[in-house]
Amino acid sequence: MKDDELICRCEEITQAEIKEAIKFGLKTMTEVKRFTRAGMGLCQGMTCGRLVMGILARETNQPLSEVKPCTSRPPVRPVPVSVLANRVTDDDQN
Amino acid sequence: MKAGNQRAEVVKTIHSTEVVVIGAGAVGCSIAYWLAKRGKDVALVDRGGPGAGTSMATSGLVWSSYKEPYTYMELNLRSSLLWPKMVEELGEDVELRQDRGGVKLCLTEEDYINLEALAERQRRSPLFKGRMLSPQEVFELQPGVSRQIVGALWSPHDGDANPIKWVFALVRGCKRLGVKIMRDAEVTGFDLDESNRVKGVFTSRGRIETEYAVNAGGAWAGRLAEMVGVTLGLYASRGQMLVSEPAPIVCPTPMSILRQVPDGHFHMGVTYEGEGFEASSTLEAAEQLAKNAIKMVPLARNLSVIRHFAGLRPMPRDGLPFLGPIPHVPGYYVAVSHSGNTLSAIHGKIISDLIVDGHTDVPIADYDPLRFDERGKGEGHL
Amino acid sequence: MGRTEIAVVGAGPAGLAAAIEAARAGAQVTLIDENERPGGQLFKQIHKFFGSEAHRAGTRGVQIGRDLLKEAQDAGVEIRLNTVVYGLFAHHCLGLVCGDHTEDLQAEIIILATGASENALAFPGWTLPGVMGAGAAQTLINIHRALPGYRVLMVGAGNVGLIVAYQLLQAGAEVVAVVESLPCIGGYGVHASKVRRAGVPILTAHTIVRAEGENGVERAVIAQVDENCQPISGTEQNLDVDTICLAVGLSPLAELAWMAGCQFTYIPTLGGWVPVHDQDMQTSLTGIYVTGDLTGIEEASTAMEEGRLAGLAAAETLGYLAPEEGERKKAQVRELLATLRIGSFGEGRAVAKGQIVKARCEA
Amino acid sequence: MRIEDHPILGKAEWGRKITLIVDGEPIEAFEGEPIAAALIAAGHRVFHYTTKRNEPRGVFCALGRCTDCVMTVDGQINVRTCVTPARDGMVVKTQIGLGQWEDLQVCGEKEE
Repeated sequence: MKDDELICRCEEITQAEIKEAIKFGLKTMTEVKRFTRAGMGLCQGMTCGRLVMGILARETNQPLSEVKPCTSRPPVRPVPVSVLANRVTDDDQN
Repeated sequence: MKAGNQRAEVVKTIHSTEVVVIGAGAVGCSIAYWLAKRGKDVALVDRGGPGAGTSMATSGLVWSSYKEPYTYMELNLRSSLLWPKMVEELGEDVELRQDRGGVKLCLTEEDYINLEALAERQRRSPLFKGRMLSPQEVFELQPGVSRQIVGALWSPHDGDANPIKWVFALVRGCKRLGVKIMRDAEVTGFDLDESNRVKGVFTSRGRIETEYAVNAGGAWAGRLAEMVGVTLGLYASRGQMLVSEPAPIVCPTPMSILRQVPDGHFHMGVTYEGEGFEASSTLEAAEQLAKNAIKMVPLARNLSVIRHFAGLRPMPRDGLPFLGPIPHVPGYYVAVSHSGNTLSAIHGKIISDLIVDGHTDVPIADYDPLRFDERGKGEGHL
Repeated sequence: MGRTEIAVVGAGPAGLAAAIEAARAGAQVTLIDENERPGGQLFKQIHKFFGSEAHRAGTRGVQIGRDLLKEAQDAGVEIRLNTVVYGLFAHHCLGLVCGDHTEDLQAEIIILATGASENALAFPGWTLPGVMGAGAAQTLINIHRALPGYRVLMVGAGNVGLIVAYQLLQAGAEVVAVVESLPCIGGYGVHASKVRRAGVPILTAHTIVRAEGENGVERAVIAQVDENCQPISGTEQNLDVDTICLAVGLSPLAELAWMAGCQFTYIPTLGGWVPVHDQDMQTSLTGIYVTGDLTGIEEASTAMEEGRLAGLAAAETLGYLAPEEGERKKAQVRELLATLRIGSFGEGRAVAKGQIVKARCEA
Repeated sequence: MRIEDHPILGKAEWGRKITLIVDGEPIEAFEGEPIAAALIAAGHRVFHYTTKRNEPRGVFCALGRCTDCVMTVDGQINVRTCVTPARDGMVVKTQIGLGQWEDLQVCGEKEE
């Protein structure tokens, strides 16, 4: 695969950009995500996560078993602000 | 008392330098950068990677107007003025926005009255140029805000930046100046000589020989201070934030609490919570932040939240920085504040002044790191 | 805050089976799924399952889904569809998105059955419209009855690739070829021969080199690969296709388990990072269970048995099954699971599954 | 193309026939099916153009995860069409980059 190939479809981040982050000294998925924005888009790394893990493992000569995914945070799907603002609890219903 | 001394013989010295800066967040990176620029040999150590802590979870404001007392506002303002110079020096785009000033919205009459009174207090400083805006003036600056607002406090000196890009730009700057960056090195103790002077720092990777140690540990700085017997009067407070999907820009002006960043995402902040190192997200915060965002920018209701994160902010008990030397531990300096992003620039200058020149022209008397320490006051401590 | 005794996240085969067992034992069970209908991937699966009678051999996935749904309803499971679990928070609290609002749901026991997601493969042109997951194509044809393209290249000859290739043929598309970068076919021989009999070439030791087109796929370039999986120059072929389906494996969909703070272990045979669990499917965290593809990519039949195991164990923990009865029932399910994990495909998984439990013991 | 007859699934049972307005043109859809399914059946492939590179994207995961199928629907940007049910008269637009706000929404006056 060529370096100018897109890896993160959402943020349109290439393999070259991910490699640059690794050269910079970053070693974890979370760090690479922050540096490159790969996995910070609408899908939150659902599509590219595994591809980035592969590149990170290869470039740092680590086995894949040493590369953990990014810190998992809510929401696991996009949730509209209006929906989050409308939190129905028992108190409201009573 | 110094557990470190006993370990001195067994722990291998892995590096020797003039200054060890602990904590590779915005504050630590800036200090390392300034020291290196002024000719010091510096090692920047972090228990994780660069910016792994609070610097990545900050709202990214470069702000001064509402910080009190006015002398503290002045410190922030001076730092804001240093930012563009540092950015130019670093030669990188960190999305610094200072050309439109910054606004803090008043959603109620009460907000307006309070902010107006605050602005009046800040005018004791000749540097303060903030003023209250009418709703119409706000809409011109910030078309996306609610038509229900009562006004805003605006200051030409307020702005924002991308805190992640800022840290990485500083790290690159440090690297160019030869700073040794040591990641995954957690500080476990300090090596002090007979006169209590710093001669080394113990880390999980080994001992680093040094003349100076700078505690820029942010929310975790209290622990690093306890290692030399000093209590800072600092606690960690969780702050949570929501990030929306990107949308076309309707809020081009930096704004406190909720801001639209240049690539279109809304950063919807931010909670101020109690004491503790718990940094997970909560359901309550999601609701509160979303409600607040809609009040400020009603169209945000239609956007989706793609990330909800929490960070730990260092909270000094009186809100003011801990900045300066610990006289009874020669060579040990502290640089911790609540406003780490804004103040990172001037913290770098101040600490480098103190270490290189022995004094600084910035007034720091109010920020004595020992002001809460019962044991550490004065010479009697030893 | 809403409360339930057992919350099951994901109404695929594993989640449904867990919910049924726990509810039958008498527990209060809430089963949550983001989709409009339950069944998970079963609804796409219009092929007949094989295996033994006990595992509903000869029944199509879609029918198994309907049967399980009925059983769950009969057992008194509260089924909440169109409901996204957007986060797992402290104190076993789930954040639910239900249409225009959110709700909190606190459960004594949470059983995660969130399944798997399709892996991606990056190659020049992989972002063009017309390149899609094999699962996406399967959803479009079997559930929505919309054909994504007329001439399809399938990338990957594992079970998913072979089955979806055949289903694309059934839906009226032409499958130009199935390429597989490995030297041999990964899926079952039965599926491969059906595809071959339909006249579709299965090209092993071949990969996709790039997709080309203006506003969508117009052609694919494939090539033979060497032993390091690198394309051999000079072996490129152009294929006239409008759709390229990727069937390059599945990964456990484990975000909620990570968010909860479960310990994980990396096991390639099972799809990568999987939460460690004990013999009862309980993770390193008390009261959080995992089951189905989330615990390692297998099949619907094993997912169902694992689901039953988790459901039984959860009910037992809450006191709905006496220890002896619980043990006996769980032993039966474990035996069934063992019979599913035999043969050349199953044994590797049995070993890998053992590693997960071992990792849990060591944790 | 629609799959009317299927050797296993038999004849399709569609919902009520409705119309979507896609980039100004009416297309036929069935009530409740995902918008993306109707578009795919109508031969529509490009759902949005990306922000940085202005490249076309279409349906990729069809499960509401990858967000490649986002479009502007009834003025709402970034709607995941593969998991959003079609309703009669929906105005669907191929989204260019971040899309555009509708004027009225900007002030928040449309709502309250």
